[in-house]
Amino acid sequence: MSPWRLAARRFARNRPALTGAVLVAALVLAALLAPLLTADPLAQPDPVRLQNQPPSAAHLLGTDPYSRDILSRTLHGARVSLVVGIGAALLAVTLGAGVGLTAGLAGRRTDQLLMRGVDVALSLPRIVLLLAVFAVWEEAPAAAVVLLIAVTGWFQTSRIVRASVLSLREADFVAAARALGTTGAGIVRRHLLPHIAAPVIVSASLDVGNIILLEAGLSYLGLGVRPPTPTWGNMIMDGKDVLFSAPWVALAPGLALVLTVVAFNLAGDGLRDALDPRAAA
Amino acid sequence: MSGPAPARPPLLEVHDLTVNFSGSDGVARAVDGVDLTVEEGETVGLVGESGCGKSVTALAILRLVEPPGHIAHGSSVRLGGRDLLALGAKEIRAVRGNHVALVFQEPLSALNPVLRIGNQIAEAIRAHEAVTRGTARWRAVEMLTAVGIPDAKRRASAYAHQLSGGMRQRVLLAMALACRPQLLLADEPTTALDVTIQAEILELLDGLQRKLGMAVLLITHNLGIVAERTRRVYVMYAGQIVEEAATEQLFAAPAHPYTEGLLAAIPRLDERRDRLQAIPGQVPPATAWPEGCRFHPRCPHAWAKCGTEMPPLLEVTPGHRARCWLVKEPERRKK
Amino acid sequence: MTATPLVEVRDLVTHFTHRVGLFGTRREVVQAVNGVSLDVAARETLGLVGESGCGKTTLGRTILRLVARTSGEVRFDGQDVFALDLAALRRMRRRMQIIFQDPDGSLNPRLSIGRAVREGIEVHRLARGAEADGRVEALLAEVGLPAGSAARYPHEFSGGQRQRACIARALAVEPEFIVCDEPVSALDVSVQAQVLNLLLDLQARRGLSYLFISHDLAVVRHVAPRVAVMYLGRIVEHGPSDGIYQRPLHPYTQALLTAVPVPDPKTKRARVVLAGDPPSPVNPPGGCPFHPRCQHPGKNESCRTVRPELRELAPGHQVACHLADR
Amino acid sequence: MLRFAARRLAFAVVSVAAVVFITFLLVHAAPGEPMLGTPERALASPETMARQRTLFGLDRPLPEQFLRYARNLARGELGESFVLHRPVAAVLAEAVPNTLLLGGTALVASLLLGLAIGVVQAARHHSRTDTLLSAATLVLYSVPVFWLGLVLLLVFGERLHWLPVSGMTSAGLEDRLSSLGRAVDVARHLVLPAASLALVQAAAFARFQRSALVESLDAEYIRAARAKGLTERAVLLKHALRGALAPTLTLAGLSVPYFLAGSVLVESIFGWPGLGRVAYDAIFARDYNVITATALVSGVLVAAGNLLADVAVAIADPRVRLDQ
Amino acid sequence: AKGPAGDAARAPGGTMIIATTGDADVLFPPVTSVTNGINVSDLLFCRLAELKLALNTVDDAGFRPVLARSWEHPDSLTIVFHLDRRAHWQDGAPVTAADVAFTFGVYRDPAVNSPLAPFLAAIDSVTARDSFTVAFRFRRWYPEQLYDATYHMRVLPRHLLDTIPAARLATAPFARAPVGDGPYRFVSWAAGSEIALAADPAWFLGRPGLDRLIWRVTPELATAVSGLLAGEADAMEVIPARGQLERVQQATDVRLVPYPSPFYAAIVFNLRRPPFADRDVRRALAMAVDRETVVRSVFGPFAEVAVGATSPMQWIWSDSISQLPFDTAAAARLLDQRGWRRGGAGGLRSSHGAPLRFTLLVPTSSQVRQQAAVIVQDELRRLGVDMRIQPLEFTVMERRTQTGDFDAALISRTIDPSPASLLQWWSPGAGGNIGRYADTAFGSLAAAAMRARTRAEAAPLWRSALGRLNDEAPAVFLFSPRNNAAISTRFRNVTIRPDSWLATVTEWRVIEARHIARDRGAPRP
Ligand SMILES: Nc1ncnc2c1ncn2[C@@H]1O[C@H](COP(=O)(O)OP(=O)(O)OP(=O)(O)O)[C@@H](O)[C@H]1O
Ligand SMILES: Nc1ncnc2c1ncn2[C@@H]1O[C@H](COP(=O)(O)OP(=O)(O)OP(=O)(O)O)[C@@H](O)[C@H]1O
Ligand SMILES: [Mg+2]
Ligand SMILES: [Mg+2]
Repeated sequence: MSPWRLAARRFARNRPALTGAVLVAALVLAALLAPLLTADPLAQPDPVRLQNQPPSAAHLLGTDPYSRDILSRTLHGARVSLVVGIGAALLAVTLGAGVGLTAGLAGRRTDQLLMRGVDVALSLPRIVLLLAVFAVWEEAPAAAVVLLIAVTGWFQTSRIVRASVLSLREADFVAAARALGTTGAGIVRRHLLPHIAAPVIVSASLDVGNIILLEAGLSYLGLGVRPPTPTWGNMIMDGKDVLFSAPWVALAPGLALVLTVVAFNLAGDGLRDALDPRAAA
Repeated sequence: MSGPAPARPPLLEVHDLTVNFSGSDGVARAVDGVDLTVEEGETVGLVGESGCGKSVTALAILRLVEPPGHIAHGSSVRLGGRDLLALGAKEIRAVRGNHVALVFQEPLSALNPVLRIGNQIAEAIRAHEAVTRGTARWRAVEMLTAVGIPDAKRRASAYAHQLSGGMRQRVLLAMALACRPQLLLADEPTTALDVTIQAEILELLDGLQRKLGMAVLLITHNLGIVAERTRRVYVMYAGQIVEEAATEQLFAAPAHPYTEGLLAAIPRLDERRDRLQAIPGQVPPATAWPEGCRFHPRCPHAWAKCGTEMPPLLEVTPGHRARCWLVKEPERRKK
Repeated sequence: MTATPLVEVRDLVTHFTHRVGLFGTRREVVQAVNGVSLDVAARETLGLVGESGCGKTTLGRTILRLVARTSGEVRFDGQDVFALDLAALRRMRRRMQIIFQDPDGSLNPRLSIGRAVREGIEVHRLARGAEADGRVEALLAEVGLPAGSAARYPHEFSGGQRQRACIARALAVEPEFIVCDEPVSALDVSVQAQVLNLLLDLQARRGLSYLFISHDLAVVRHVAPRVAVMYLGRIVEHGPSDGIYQRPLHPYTQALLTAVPVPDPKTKRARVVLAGDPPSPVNPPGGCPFHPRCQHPGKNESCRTVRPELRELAPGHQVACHLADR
Repeated sequence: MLRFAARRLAFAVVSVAAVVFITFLLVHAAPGEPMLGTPERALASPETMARQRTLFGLDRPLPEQFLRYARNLARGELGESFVLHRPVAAVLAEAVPNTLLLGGTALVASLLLGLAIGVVQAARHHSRTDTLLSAATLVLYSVPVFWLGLVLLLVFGERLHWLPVSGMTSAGLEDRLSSLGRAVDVARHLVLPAASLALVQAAAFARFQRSALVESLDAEYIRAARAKGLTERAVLLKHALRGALAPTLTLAGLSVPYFLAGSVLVESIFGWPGLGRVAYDAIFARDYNVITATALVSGVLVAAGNLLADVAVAIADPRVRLDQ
Repeated sequence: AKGPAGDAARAPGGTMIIATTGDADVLFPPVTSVTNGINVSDLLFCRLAELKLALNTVDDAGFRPVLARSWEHPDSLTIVFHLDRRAHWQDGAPVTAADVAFTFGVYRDPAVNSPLAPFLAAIDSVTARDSFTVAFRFRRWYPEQLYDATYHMRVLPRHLLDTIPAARLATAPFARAPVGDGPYRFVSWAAGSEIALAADPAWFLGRPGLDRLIWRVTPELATAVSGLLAGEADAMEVIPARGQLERVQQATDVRLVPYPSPFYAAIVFNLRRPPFADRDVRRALAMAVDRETVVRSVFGPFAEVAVGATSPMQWIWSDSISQLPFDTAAAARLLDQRGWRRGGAGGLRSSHGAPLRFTLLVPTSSQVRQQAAVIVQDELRRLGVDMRIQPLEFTVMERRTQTGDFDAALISRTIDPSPASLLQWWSPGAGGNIGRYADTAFGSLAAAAMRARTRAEAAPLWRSALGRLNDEAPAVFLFSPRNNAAISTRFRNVTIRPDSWLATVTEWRVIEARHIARDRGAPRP
């Protein structure tokens, strides 16, 4: 059985991890189907009489201060959060893997240059940069949020990847491949990439949760993806003022947020355990 | 017990020791019904190939098997007549390192990398004796000198990574012997070392044993070491003792085909053989021991009975026992 | 040893420079191989023994140009290995292969055994498609792996089987010369014998040359008619194994031989027990590299100051010791 | 060691310089400009604005502005806040200690709490306590800081009246309190914001510490310690924890950015007059000099955290310390 | 100080903690621009005269004396003020005519760059006739001369400032620890956290009722309200969010004090852009917006539909101002007539293939306006108009509206008590006229109103001008919120002047029976 399938099996036997994965899948599905399942998240059926309505048959999770349906907004918010979280995590990890691979494979000089750069980047106060950039961004479409979060978030991955490339380079099976005459590209493709895939996947899946939290924090500050596009962060902000009179307004997105992050962390932890080379036997 | 003073019980008496590991692919019977005894002051060998359960046996004696492993009901480990498996947590702690000490295979990983070696020895002393910190330290230095570490006073404040492999193994010995145990379980104490260093350490161990008068259970996979250093040997295969004999007897007339195979498979320094006699096949995984005699799939003499009935330890000559039906039916031995 | 040897190593030196200290503030030079010369003839096995860290692996890898040499020369079939361009080197590598000590680390856990063996075939375009599959099957059968092994992954095999797979991988490109870097050290005795037998069979069948590296003198004696003993980056004794094993000339070889426990309770031998650890290859001692541990009663000032060169004291039997003939 | 220190320091300086450069570019390239007024009262006429630009040299080409800024910075001058009409250094001098108090308290608290939880979990790993704590730390770790802050504020501040909800001191009472009373007062104000920051990070530390400990409990030297007859407590605290501490301390040093990010949110919620708040206000007011200076201070703090992480590891792990 | 002493005997003292969401910028009136800076410096520095509660800016009768004991109009271009000789700076120096003249110089000095300077453009000079007499000379006659002479400037102490170069005034230590002449003295300012003032017992108009005023910065509105409800703070100037208002409404210890706000919010069209150049399109859009729904949804009961470009604070406010009706049918007809017919995707209107679509800029700083925009968007969609909302950060939006780079913008205007401020926003060429609205009819109505000598005369003219503005629809005037101060029930005698909520704070008192710990805190000597 291939190591990937073994890992999959280990993952499937891990109850919490499976729960996380199922939750993630359900979330993705719900987000995908949101337009079919629910009404227009922007529709305001009656902004005077229907605002801040408690949950009812017509609005399963109630309505917000604009009379919009919270269920629909929460589901549509999932789209943004997931797109941002997954998108940025993937992008960041790709960038990080690229740089890490380059540093690990290139000569000492390039390696030094890249890694010193990464060290500097790691001491950049990410939040100040993000605040500054988002505050000035006229419109922050989800794509921009993804891009910015990714661009400021790949440094750690590149270190991990570089370290594993460096240790893999010393592995006997790489030496054996070189002795067989396999070219550099062949070694990278056949021997290095499959190995760095595991730590990269793990770091990406754990990143998703962090990025979703980050995005929510930015939205909460009124930055990031702008209203009326629903995001969980700005939904919580909408609900903040009516936290006492209409707690459901902020509760639904808040719970959705926590649940999503928990789900990704569970799945990420599970992936780490499943892909852990020490558990490979 | 009543009556006249009974014969002194052996120092260590292990009976029907069974250790199971429950894992995702079933239960592994790592050690399965092991019986062994060690008399006071004696050196006994325990040989066997990788994974046959030597280390687990040693750990089980001190009840150091950790989950998912557990010692099965019905096992007994008696030290001077006292059943260690029945002791409370505090009492067994008083045995560990004090009456029975353990030396590990990998000297680097058995030493805590972040604690000074002197402290690690002193700590072993203070765990069992009410001495001051200073005294314990002083004794630690003394122990280090005893195991042949030059400039012990200074070395006591070194960390494991600053020492060479041989030195580390000496430190481990010092740690184990700090409380002058009656029994030392030496789990492959030299496997990780070069032959020249290995010889040094074994010499040292010999000397210390004589000085302290302790018994040693020498665990190894190296038959050469067994031949040179032990009086009696147990051979393990697949979690079981398959043969037990005085050392000379074992090498002169092995009774179990596995022991025979092992002896034939070793390349010798003193003679040149054209082809080694390999034992075909390989050790099965601990989760799936074969039915019947565990060695039968690899045994050149096996017949039907071997595949269905597990042989007990059968007496070949007094003090020499083998777990093989051939003892009873020698005529089945193939030429 | 009549025709030109297949592999000629001359004065080979391999040093590693690396940075040490918390943040690589100091340079350190590891003199792993320090002027080694040796030959391996076609169809011959040269044994190489020595203690851990004396530079055996480095020597083997340098010969295959898997490690950059510092100076010296390696010729394979008359060609200077270090003068080849990359394409030529790749072609050359078809002819020389290596098997490693650790069968876990030398197989990529994410490649099936079949794909691992196939790699060399593909790289050198020796066969394609079904033909390649056929070759893989044949190789696996040749090294004694059960049918159907090709689709399985390293973790599904035992150590001995993995080592067989490594051998199959090396054989796939039909090499003439194989560096066997402690191929049986990690194996149990019963399995070790199987693998050794396999290597001997293959040599006989395919006419291979081996540089057989081991720290186990008994194993080397068994496979190699000629042996080189290495200490701290240098060859200290070199000759036919019968000679070396029966009349070792170098005090180190003597100590080595007597240190090996013999699996026979009846033999009792005089033993030369060394004191102390081998010095570090970062700062090898001057003079004879062995002098700090040497127990020879005639040890003198020149041992400390003058480095002994290899001298031939018996036919084909060389030793680097000032005292060997005294 | 000296060379190492020098290298580290040089490196930190380069990092901070990069931070300043990037931030400077970012804020100046941004649309919008320093305003004379607030969202409610846009007072300034276009002419007033134009004069403002000239006064602060904002009409000069960007490279020239940067050179001037860099020159001043080299002389230790951070410039003047456009909005607050005072030296940036003075603004920071007030805010930074407050943030250090909040962040430092939170860091220490989270580290202690995280270590404690991690140790308890590792001591009983795979027990019910462990599972429960794992679930709790996972959820806590997944809660947005601002959300936790709001909840703590509503429950402990407004509903239960146990703790004050905003600021650093009780307004109007400072001058009537003894210095001890004042310290207690500040401490009481510190509880909620510090807890908001600390709880989430404590969960992170606990998760990390638990797995590091469980892993180190697997080590052979732990078995050796048990074989010596040590108590489980000594095994856990002396042997396992010592080895597992280094990575957690590293994490603690590297968590400075988290505390900075969190302080932006938490300082807003609890009205804590710190750096996060200054940065936030400055960004929205396009107070260029203040923004750049906050980035600079953050950069210094992060670099200090990294350094601290190195030092902590060196202290905890002799393999690093003595590798000379 | 006999009178004040008697007053002090009656004054029970006490401390008021004012929760605010923002800090002050600087306490130097010419450059102070932030609400809290203005509020604080208003209590430290006096004007020559103050508007009475009615905020009548036209007649002299609308003013009460402060630093100026009295004033007269010797001719149509001059006002002469006679200073109150009791007035003194808190360092003991008397307030003199020279101070007033100096102050005028500071406000007008380009190096100071006061944003208030443009409001003083009509004043030609200010001269001290003697120590306590000062004459303002105007460039032209208009009814609001007294208003301009007194409202914008707060008199500064010349003796403390004249040695400081004008360009450094705003950054001088004085600007962070000022010495004033008002009812309160500066005590301390911890940036981002707290500003404390103490009553000046020797204030020449009588000791203020409250001993201490402390502004407490609490950026998060919800926290500020929590603090108020928990008794940590006593008052807030305004609670801008409906949800928070409702929380306060339910509290027993805090009450809401409503007062007209000096704001209105409107969607301003950029007349430079095609669809909005067409008056009928603008009218149609205005008629399509159900402002009542917007207001009720966003504010509940806490705001009113704007009757035009004014707020209830201004004396010209009236229900009788003519407005366009909410009439979607009429709006649809109008658009049909102008060629914007339905038929595009999603029932969108278009003309010659171009859809009726525009982008509305909304500042991210205002929740309320974003909320309103979202509702308007929905209403316009039903008419077949695609309005896109672009939330922009405040300074960015300001920049775009100033440079004309927008379709429409949901702006909020802070207006002065004087209706003359209308012209700043709606007359051609005015800096605030971001939509480039130009209408001669409106211009002449406003000009006539500006010349009227009395309120009675001016009011109908202003109202017609506002009606004309509504009819032309250069903007949709959405709402004018009713501000609600939240003030602890411990305080009595609370009145609020809409343009400056603490203008009458000297009269506020703490109910003796409800003194708490901080009230007993003696002000530092
Ligand atoms: N922690 C564990 N979990 C699961 N199985 C274990 C564990 N430890 C040991 N085993 C099982 O016990 C068997 C015996 O292991 P043990 O370590 O005693 O072998 P050994 O004879 O000491 O081998 P070696 O020579 O390699 O040290 C192994 O085959 C393994 O299956
Ligand atoms: N890539 C490397 N970089 C730095 N030092 C190295 C490297 N490879 C080997 N060395 C050092 O060179 C010396 C010789 O190593 P080598 O692996 O050749 O010894 P060996 O004889 O094969 O030992 P073993 O029996 O342990 O395999 C050692 O001190 C080792 O630490
Ligand atoms: Mg073992
Ligand atoms: Mg090697």
